Order: sequence, then structure tokens, then C-alpha cells
Amino acid sequence: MRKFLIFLCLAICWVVFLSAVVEMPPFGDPANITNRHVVPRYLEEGVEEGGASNIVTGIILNYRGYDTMGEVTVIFTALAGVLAVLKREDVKTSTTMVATSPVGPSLIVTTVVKLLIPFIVLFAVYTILHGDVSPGGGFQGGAVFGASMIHYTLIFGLLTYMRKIRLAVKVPLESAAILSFAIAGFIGLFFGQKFLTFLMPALSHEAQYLLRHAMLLLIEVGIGVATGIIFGSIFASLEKVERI
Amino acid sequence: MIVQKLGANFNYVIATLLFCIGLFTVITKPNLIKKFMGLNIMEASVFLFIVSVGAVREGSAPIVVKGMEKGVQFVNPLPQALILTGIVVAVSTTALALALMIKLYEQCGTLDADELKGMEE
Amino acid sequence: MAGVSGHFPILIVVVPLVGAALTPLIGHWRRRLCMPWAALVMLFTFAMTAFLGVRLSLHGPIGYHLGSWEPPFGIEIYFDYVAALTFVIALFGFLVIIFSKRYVEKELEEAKISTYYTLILLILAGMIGFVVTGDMFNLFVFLEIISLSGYALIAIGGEKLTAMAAFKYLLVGAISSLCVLLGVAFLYSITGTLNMRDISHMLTLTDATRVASVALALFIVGFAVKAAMFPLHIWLPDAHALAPSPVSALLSGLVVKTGIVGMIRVLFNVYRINGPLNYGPVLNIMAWLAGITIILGAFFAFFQNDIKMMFAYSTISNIGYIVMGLSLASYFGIVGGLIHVFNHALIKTTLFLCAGAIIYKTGYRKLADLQGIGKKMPITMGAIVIAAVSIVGIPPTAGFICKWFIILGAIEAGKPVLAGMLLLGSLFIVAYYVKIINAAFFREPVHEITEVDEAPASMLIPIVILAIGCLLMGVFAYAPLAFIRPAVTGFLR
Amino acid sequence: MLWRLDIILLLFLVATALGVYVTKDLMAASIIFSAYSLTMAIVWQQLSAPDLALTEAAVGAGVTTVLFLITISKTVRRED
Amino acid sequence: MEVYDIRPLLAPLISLVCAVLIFWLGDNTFLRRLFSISSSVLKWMIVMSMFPASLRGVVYVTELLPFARGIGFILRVDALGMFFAVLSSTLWIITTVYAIGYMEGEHARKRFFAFFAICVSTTVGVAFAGNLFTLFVFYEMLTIATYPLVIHEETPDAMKAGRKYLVYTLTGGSLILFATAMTFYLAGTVTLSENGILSLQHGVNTLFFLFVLFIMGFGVKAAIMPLHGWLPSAMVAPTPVSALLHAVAVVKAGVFGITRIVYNVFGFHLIKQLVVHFSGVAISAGSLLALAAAITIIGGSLMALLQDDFKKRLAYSTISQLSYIVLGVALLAPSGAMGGIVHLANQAFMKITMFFVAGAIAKKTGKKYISQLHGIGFKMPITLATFTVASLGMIGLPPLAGFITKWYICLGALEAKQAVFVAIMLISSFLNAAYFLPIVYRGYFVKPVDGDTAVSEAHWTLLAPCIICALYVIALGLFADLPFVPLALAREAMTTFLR
Repeated sequence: MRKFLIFLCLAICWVVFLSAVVEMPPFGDPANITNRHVVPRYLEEGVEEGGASNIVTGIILNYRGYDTMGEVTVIFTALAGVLAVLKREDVKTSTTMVATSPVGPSLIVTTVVKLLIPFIVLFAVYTILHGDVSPGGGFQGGAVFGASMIHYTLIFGLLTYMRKIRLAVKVPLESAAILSFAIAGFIGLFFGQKFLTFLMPALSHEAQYLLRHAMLLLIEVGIGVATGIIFGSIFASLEKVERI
Repeated sequence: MIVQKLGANFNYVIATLLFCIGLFTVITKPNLIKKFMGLNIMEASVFLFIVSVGAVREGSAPIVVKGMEKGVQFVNPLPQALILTGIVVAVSTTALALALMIKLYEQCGTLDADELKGMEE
Repeated sequence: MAGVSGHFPILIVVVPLVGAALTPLIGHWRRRLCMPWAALVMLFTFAMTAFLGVRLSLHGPIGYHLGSWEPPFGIEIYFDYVAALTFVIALFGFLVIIFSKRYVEKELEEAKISTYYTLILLILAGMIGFVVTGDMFNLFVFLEIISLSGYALIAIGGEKLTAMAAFKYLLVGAISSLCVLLGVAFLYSITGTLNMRDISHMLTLTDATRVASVALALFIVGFAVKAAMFPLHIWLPDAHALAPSPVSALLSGLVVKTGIVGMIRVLFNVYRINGPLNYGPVLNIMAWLAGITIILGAFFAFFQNDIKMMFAYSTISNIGYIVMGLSLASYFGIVGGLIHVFNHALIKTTLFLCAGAIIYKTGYRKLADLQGIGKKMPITMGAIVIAAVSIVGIPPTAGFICKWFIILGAIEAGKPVLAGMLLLGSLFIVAYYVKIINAAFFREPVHEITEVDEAPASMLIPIVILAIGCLLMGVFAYAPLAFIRPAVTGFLR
Repeated sequence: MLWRLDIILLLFLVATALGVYVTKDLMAASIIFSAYSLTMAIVWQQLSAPDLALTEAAVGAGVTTVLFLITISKTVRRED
Repeated sequence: MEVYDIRPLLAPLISLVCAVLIFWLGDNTFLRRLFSISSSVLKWMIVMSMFPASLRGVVYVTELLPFARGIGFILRVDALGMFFAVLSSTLWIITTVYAIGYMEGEHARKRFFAFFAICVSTTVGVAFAGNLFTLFVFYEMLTIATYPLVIHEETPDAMKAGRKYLVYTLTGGSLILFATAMTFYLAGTVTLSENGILSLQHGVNTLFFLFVLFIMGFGVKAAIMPLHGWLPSAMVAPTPVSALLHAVAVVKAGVFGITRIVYNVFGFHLIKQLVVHFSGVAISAGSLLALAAAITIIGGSLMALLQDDFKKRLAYSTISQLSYIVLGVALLAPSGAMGGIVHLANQAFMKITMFFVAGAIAKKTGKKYISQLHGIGFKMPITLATFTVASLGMIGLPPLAGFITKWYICLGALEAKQAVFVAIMLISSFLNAAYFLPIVYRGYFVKPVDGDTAVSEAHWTLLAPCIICALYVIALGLFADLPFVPLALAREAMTTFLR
């Protein structure tokens, strides 16, 4: 009965949505306002102004860099939140499900994973570094990097993971994305420009572009590394089992 | 007329439908993990909606390759940039929610919303 | 716009953000330095917001184009009169951090201390960013920062029900965020832009009013959840009552206000009141729901016996005040609503900090256990009395001014029945604060709380400052009005 | 022609979403959810959003599913 | 003539400062007494220093902190306000002395005296309020400050009474707030003016509604039936509180508010025109109010007859007497209004004497019921003598204060051509006699049960206030027509309002 009422309510919701959908600009029409109002500038000037052939990357890092700064903050917040709820894994008190399970990982799996992981990491690095010319970028690469760590932890256990990446390394790297954004932003302030400005008219033409390239790279790498490490940390926190 | 319009905007129809399915899952399923899968469905549906807003028929991906002739119709890159942020937000929310669920299970021994409500009193 | 001060609009967001990012590092190095560090960061931010506030009152709103991109292309920070709220956020944030010191040392595990301050800084940075941004999508991003850190802070204590409360909040909050995002999507599809002022301009050109209406409904629902308006308030009492007290103070005092600020942004900055869309029915519905919120919140509060639960329900009814004021859409109504955003933040922060101090000292939180506490902790309970008198709306304290303006607004808008609802609600509110005061001052202690004495100085100082604020804001009510009046004039233009 | 494929994909999305709803085994449901995410990634690729497709495939289908799985393995597997 | 002066602000501020000092240092008995008495005397001096000029028609004004268009914090001392302020500050000195004696050995004296001071501070604030807004501010502060006094005993009875008190008065306060906001909306200002600020153009029905709101709001504290329920139960408070607050400050604030509403918000002329037709019957605002007052006069007296608890009987007597004032104001005739205003003072002195006596007897002998008072006049002859003076005054015997009131109110009734109210006054006098004289009779002419007739008066701090107040009662009647007496001020007030 309750279910049915909810169903009815949501059906009405859907109809309301549809009534709006009917009025929306036709799907995929180049003449839509969305394609005429702000975007043409991105498409026409994006490569030159934004500094990336992949215009999405240009928008993410340059035009709407502040959003991305918010984004990396969100994932940093998620990590802080997970740690607030579950605490960080600890060599002394934590163990993993793998260690507690009666059947260890089989030889085949461990060998394959050992072979595979370098390639996954390589792919992650490629994705991060080539974000400006091809699909991908810091976040995508970071996710892949994180996935590789998750993979590794899943098979070899938390302790090995903790031994490989120590806390003193992990903590600064988790903050790396926000900090790299801040550094890139403050470079703009240093040259008397607005926060997160990438082109400094005060410099010569070549220096400007070189600096922009360096800043974009810094941010990309920062995001990539931080995302990967944060995913790893979140996973480790979720996976750890308190040793009794 | 209306059907034709809806047919033309089929992506939006599906996105809003998925939104409602997700919401239905969230509200009616007692299991918290299931609720959260519903929420993820909702999230993805909203993303689908926004990407569809930016889609252009026969448009190519917004990556400028050297030697490309002028006047190529690109799709709208802005929604894509937004959704990239959106996906991160979604996965962050999921991670936190799952952490809470694990904690909740440690404390209460169940993830059933009805049983948890009973414990609250 | 010379020198560093020209960059203050962005620095008030970035400084606490960077501060938050550095807190785990500092915590890893020396755990004890986390609190001074967080306090320092907030003090610095507070100084900047104070500077901006003065600038604002002298020269009017300040726009800041991030990355030097002009508005529709890049993100714009727009420090307008509503954004003067950042001053309050930074100040209260600072006070809450000071208050937290002893509380955290006692209640939290060692390992969570740096995480705690990280999250506090994040939530403050998120709120400041939320309030000053002039971009719809950026609004969503900061909303998420606030929400995520809020969920985590509720559960940080680790008591049995906190995870449940946090999860409830998370589920409802995530749905509301999605509603906001979907609203942004609908708006984007008909305006092609994300900048608020640009959307507002483009809305006058579009004829897709149905899409705009659905988007408005989505925004209202989304922000109403964050603001805990009836009937979307279910998550609030548990979340606010079970969180650690300084966090409750932040959540109840400031975080629910982000929902309000969101509504203000959407209603008055994006869908302008005399824009193409006649949203009278929406406002009417909101006003009536707000009236119900006031009465129900107060009504439920009366039947609680946990003081924090009482304060939490009281927040709900006060949110009703604010929303009622805003949705009256008359000059005095909006003025009253906006003042109450500020005054309620002040009052509720005081109340929750006091509750925190009491729980810290006695370990009790049920009213029955706290009988006679007024004689043992006179300063803390005195602050509660001042705040209670204030929230009830007894002149000449802060709460009265809002009540006066909202009633005036209701009469101005020709809806005196709403004013009646407000007054009825405020009488209910009296009832449960009297219950608290009676228990604290006019009854003999039941427990052996005889050796309890006043809270430590690091807790008392913020409490006393805030309580004095409650009194001063009643007498010097024109001080916030200096910011609110031009804001409202701008809305109604 | 491609747009016809899109319709099939979209309908498949609905099917997987309903599948998540009806499946009682949470492990299975999370795998179906993973399929939902992957389908979504393909839809986005069809809409010329390769960046998103890449992200959704890595995050939506990969990381999120793994997180779900680890939670399920630490808590309950059956819904009822 | 308006003169800017700081004194209107100083007067309420002094006792507020006193309250803070008592909170801070009040654990020391000597300091507490010193602060209480010195501040009451100081305040009296400040108020009196404005008195002569006020009699000449000078209006002192302090204006501070305007926080919005047309709304600010204004203190303005006109003749009526002066009247009320002189009254309350004079009585405060007497009551403070009495309270020091009475509260000897009671608990929580610090709290008691601090809130006592705040109460008087706010009462003077009510008197000096220059606009409805300020009036409301002080009116509500008075409510809150009285609460701890009402529940001073902390017994379940006292708590219940306190709750009842808050429910009644805060509801009334809400109505006033609403009405004030409405006034502001209609008139664009809330500043009290000599001839009212509203005009007929706002619509008779709206104005009538507004009038009823105001009357209901202030009527709670003025204890107009059926809004009087809180007053008898609030008598559980210590006697000085009952005396000063429930016979003088709180209830008079309500009556004073009604006077302000009738003459300074609506204005004499507007009220006269305020007639609504309700299903064919014409109801005028003035007669409605007068009718309510008449019902309360008779009803209160009848209820008083039924009480055996001494203080309860006095309380119902208060309810009845308060409506004399309301009736006088509602008659809308110069003499009637004058009589009403004078009764503010007359009733205060008479009733406070009675309460003091009741308190002194209770303190000395522990007797709280009238049926226990056989032969009390043998033991405490002076005390009972003062009571006799006061009750004869209440009945309206010629050379005493009460007579002046009744004379003018009857005159007003005749002026307004509503002779029925003369009859009401006569009946009420008869009832007054019926419930006061048995006490006197029982005290003097019935031998005490235990046969102990040795004289043992209460402590001088309790006795002296009784005597002083009784002397006042006589003086107010004998010298009613001299300058510098309440009547002169009331006349000054009326001449400005009715101009």
C-alpha cells in the first residue's frame, strides 16, 4: 500500500518532469541556446586560451578551474570523512580480510596481478600526462592509479600496502591536489593577476606559454597523484579489520 | 505532437525515468546498501541528463586535432566538464556512505532500515 | 583594488581550504598544534571578511573574476550584501574552534583530532565559498563540500546512534543535492549559461517557463531539505542532537542557513521577483509550510527531554520564521527573514555551545538530570537564559527584531493569519524554554552534581562573547540592517 | 543508425536499473549496477563525451563497485 | 514644549544598574540593602526633579537607537507618564523597606531583589515610553522580570501559578505585538501623540479590530474579565511582590497601556467615532470597553466575597478596582478620564496598604485566612487601623482617596450621559463594604480564640510602610485639590489629550 502510494507520487513526478521535457529545446540541435550562448567561445578560442587541445580539459583546468578546485576538495573531504568515521588503518591494530580468510590468494592470481600492475600504473601515468591532447586527465588517470592500488591491496593484503606506501608519504600526497591548485593560483597573484590565472601578460610570449604549461602540468599531476592515493586510503580504511 | 516531442527528447525521458526509479529504490528498499545503489542510479541519471543537454547530433568529441578543417561541429564541452566534477562528487558521497554503513553495522549488527528504526527507540 | 586586499574575495575561500589541506600534515607532525593552527586560519579569514564587510558597506558589491575570465565564461565570485554572512561564518567558526579544544580532547580519540579540525575548516570554507559564489554549478560543488563534511562531523563521535543519524542525513542530503543539480541542468538547457546574473538575464529572454518552473521547484525542494523545512525536516533532530556539541552549534547555527542562502540566491538573484515567472503560488505554499514548520517544530520541542533535542527542534521552528519572512516577498518580510538568518545563527550557536559545556561538565543531557544546574554553572546557564529570551523574541534582545519585522511583513503582504501562526509558534517556544529555565534555576538538584563547577575558560569565552552578542544585537539592531536593507532593495528592484 | 543503437542502450539502462531494484542478492545487484555504469559509459561515448566515458568506466563501474563489494563482504549479503 | 534630556533614560537605567550590582555583589546583605534603597531613592529624586516642569506642560524626550524607518527607542515624559512614574518610584521606596523586613530569612534573596529592581526599572520604562514599540519592549521585559518573583517560593503551586502567569501575559504580549505592527503598517509610525496617530481613513472595521486586539492584549495585565485568571493564582508570591507588582506595577502597566491606546494611539475623537454595526446592532468601541469594565467591577467584587484567603480576596478586589480605571478611561468624558487616572494612584496606595497589612499579619502570626483573624485588632491595633483606613477609602468614604475617584467617575458617567454606570459604581461601593468591613469587624470586635490580647506589632520595617501608605490615603483625599498632587497631573494630562 505504502509502496503503491510512493509509486504514484513518483509517477506524478515523472509526468511533471515530462511536461518540462516537452518544452525543452530539441535534443542534439546545434541551434540550441546551450550551443550558442557561452560555448562558442570555448570551442573557437579554447585551444589558444585554455592551453589544451582537449577542450574539456581546458574548461576543467582553466575556464572553470575553481570548480575543479572544489572537486578535489570534495574528494579530500570524503577521505577526511571516511577517516573520521572509521579511522586510518594502523600497522599495530589492523589486519585485512585477505589475511583472515582461510584460503589465501592463489599463485595464479598473485602472479598475474604482479605482472599487470606496472602496466596499469603506466596507463595511469599516460592518462594523466596526456590529458591535454586526448581524453583523460588528472582525475581519470588518478582513478586508474587508485584502482591499481586497490587491486594490489585486495590481493596482497593491507599490510603489504602499508609497507609500500608509508603514512609520512601518504598524508602530504593526499593534500597534493588542493595544494597544487593553491600554488598555481598564487602564481597568478604573484604576477598581479586574478587567482587561477594562467597567462601572465607581464612575461614574454614564450615564457607565458611555458609557465602555463608548467602550471597545468603541476595541477594535472597533483590531481592525479592525490586522487589515486585518496582512493587507496579510502579503500584501505573501508577494508581494514580491527585485530582483536 | 507531444509523443513526437518526447521521442525527439528520448534521452531526457529516460534520464528522468531513471531518476524516478532511483528515488523509488531509495525510498522503498529497506536495505541501506540497496538504498545507496538507488542513489547512485539517480546520480548517473542526472549526469546522463546533463550530458544529453550538451549533445549535438553528428557532433564530434571536443578535441581539436591538428590538421582538422575549420567548421567542424563539436559537441558542447561544458556539460562534460561539469559532469566530470559530478562523478567525483558521486563517488565521494558513496565512499563516505559506505564507511558510515560499515560503522553502523559494527554498532548495530544490521543494515535494515526498519530494524534500525526499532533500535532507535 | 590595489594590492592583496583586491584578492580577498577569493582568499576568504582559499585560505581555509589550504588550511584544511595542511591540517593533516600538521597533525601528523605535532598533534597538539592542530587547534591553534585552525584557530589561526579562521582568525585570518575573519579579518579578511571584516575588511570586505567594511568595503562592501562603503563601496557596494565586489565582483571577482576567477582566472581573469569575464563572467559568463569563467566563474565569478560576487561579494554582495548577502555574502556579508561570511563575516558571521568566519567569526562563529573561530569561536567554535576555540570552544572545541577541551571538548575534543575529552570526547574524541587521539587519532581523530586532526581529522576533526580538517573537517571543521572544510565545512567553514565550504560555507564561505557557497555564500560568495555567483555561479550555479559552483554553488552545487560547495554545497557538496558542506554536506560531506557535515555528515562526517556528525558521526565523528562514534557513539551508537550517530552513524545512523549521519546516514539519514546523508541519504536525504544527497537526494537534495541531486535535486539542485537537476535544477541546474534544467536551467542550463534553456539559458545556456551558469552564471547567476547571466541566467537571470537569459531567463527574461526564454519562453520555456514550464522548464523554469520545474527547475525552481527542484531548487526549492533541494534547499528546503538542507534548511529542514517541514515536511523535509525528518533528518534534522537526530543529526543535530547527536553530533558533538560544537558541531551541532555549527550545523544548527550556520549549515542549515546554507539552505536558506541557496533559496535566497535562487528566488531573488536568479528568478527575480518581478521577472518573467510568476511564482506567487510557490511563495504562498512556502509561506504556509513555513507557518506549519514554526508551530510543529515548537510543538515537538516541547515534548523532548533531551536539551539538545529541544534545541534541534527549535532550529526547525526558527527556520520556519526565516522561510516565512522570505516567502512573504514583502520588504519587511525579507528584511525580517534575513536578520533572523543572522540572529538565529547567533542564538543557536550560543545555545548549543552552552549545552556542550554542560554535557562536558556533567555528562548529563536529559532535562530531568540537569535540575538545579543553574546554581552550579551560573555563567553558562545565564547565557542559555539570555539566548532563550532572545529566541523567544522578548525585547530588547536579538530575536525580537526579527519577529517584529516578519509580523510587519506579513501584515504588509496582506497575510495576517501567517503572523498569527508565527505568534502562536513563538508561544509554544516560550513553553519549552521556560521548562529548561525552571529546571535549571528553580528546582533542587536530583543528582550528585554538587562538585560540578563552571566550564573551563576556553569554553566560557566563546559562550560569553556570543551571549553578549545576543543582547547587543537587540539594542544595535541597525548594524546588520546596514547590509540587509540594500540587499532587500536590490531583490525588489 | 547510431541513434537507433542509443535507444537500445537507453532501454538497457532502464532494464539494469530495474534489475538493481528487484535483485535480492546484494552482490549480484552491485554487479548489475556495474553493468549499468558501463552501459552509461557507452552511452556517453555515443554522445561524444570520451572523457566522461573513461571516467565513468574507471570510477562508476570500477571503484564504486569495488567499494560496494567490500562493504557487502564486511556487512550483509542478502537484502532481507 | 519638548525638551531633550537624559533624565528619562537615567530613571529606568538606575534600577537596572542596581540589579546588575545586586547580581554581582548581592550575597552581602548590607550591600544588597544599600544598593536597593539608595537606587530607589536616587530614582525617586530623578523622577521628582522632572515633576515641576512636567506640571507646567514640559515634555522631556530622550531618543536613541533608531533601527528602522520610524521605529526607534524613544522615552518621552508627558504628564500621564510622569504620573505613573512618580507613583511607581514612590511606592518602590516604601516597598523596598517593607521587602527588606519581610524577606528576612527567606531563600534566594539576591535573585529576589535583583529582579525586583528590574521590575521597577521596566515599569518606569513603560511610563516613559514614547512610542508603542518602546512601550511593548518594556511591557514584555516586565513580564519576564516578574516571572522569577512569582515563582519565588519554588513550590509546585508557585510553579503552576508562574506558568499560568506566563501563558496569559505572553499571549497578551503577542496580541500587542501584532497590533503594534498593524498600527505601524496603517499609520506609518508608532510614536504616541497627544491626539492619536490613527485616523478614520483606515476603515472603521480594521480600526475596531485593532482596538479589540490592543484591549485584549493590555487587558490581560489589566485583568479585565475574562482575562483575569492569572492574577489570583499569582498571589502565591511573597507579599511585597503581590503588593508592588500585582497591585501596582504589573496590573497598572496594563491599565496604563489601555489609557495610552485610547488617548494616544486612537485619540479621543477617533474612539468616539469608532462604531461598528454588527448584525444591526451598533457597537461603539468606548461602550464595549466600558461594558467589559462594568462586568469586571461587579464580577470581581462578587468573587472577592467568596474568598477566605486574605490575599486572594485582595486580589479579586484589585481586579474589580482596576476596572474603575478602565471604566473611567472608557467613558470618554473629561471628568471620567481624570477620575480613572487619579485612581491609578489612589488604588495603588490603598491596595498596597492592604497587602502590607496582610503580609505583616501573615509574617507575624502565620495567619493567611480571614476566618482565622478573630481579634487580630487586639494584637496588632496599628496594623489593623491602617487597614481600616484603606478599606474605608476603598468603599469611598468622603475625606479619603477613594471618594475622589468615585466622585469624578460618576461625574464622567453623567457627562457621557450613561447614568447606568453611576449605578454600577454605587453597587460596587456596597460590595466593597460587604467584603472589607467583615474583616475589620472580626478584628476589632470578636475576641481572639486563644484569648491572648497582648499587643505585639510586627517589626518596624513592616509597620512603617503600612502607616505611611495609610497617611497617604488620607492625604490624597484631604488635599486633593492642591497643586503637586496626582489630581493636578491628571488634569494636565487630560487637557492635552482632549484638546
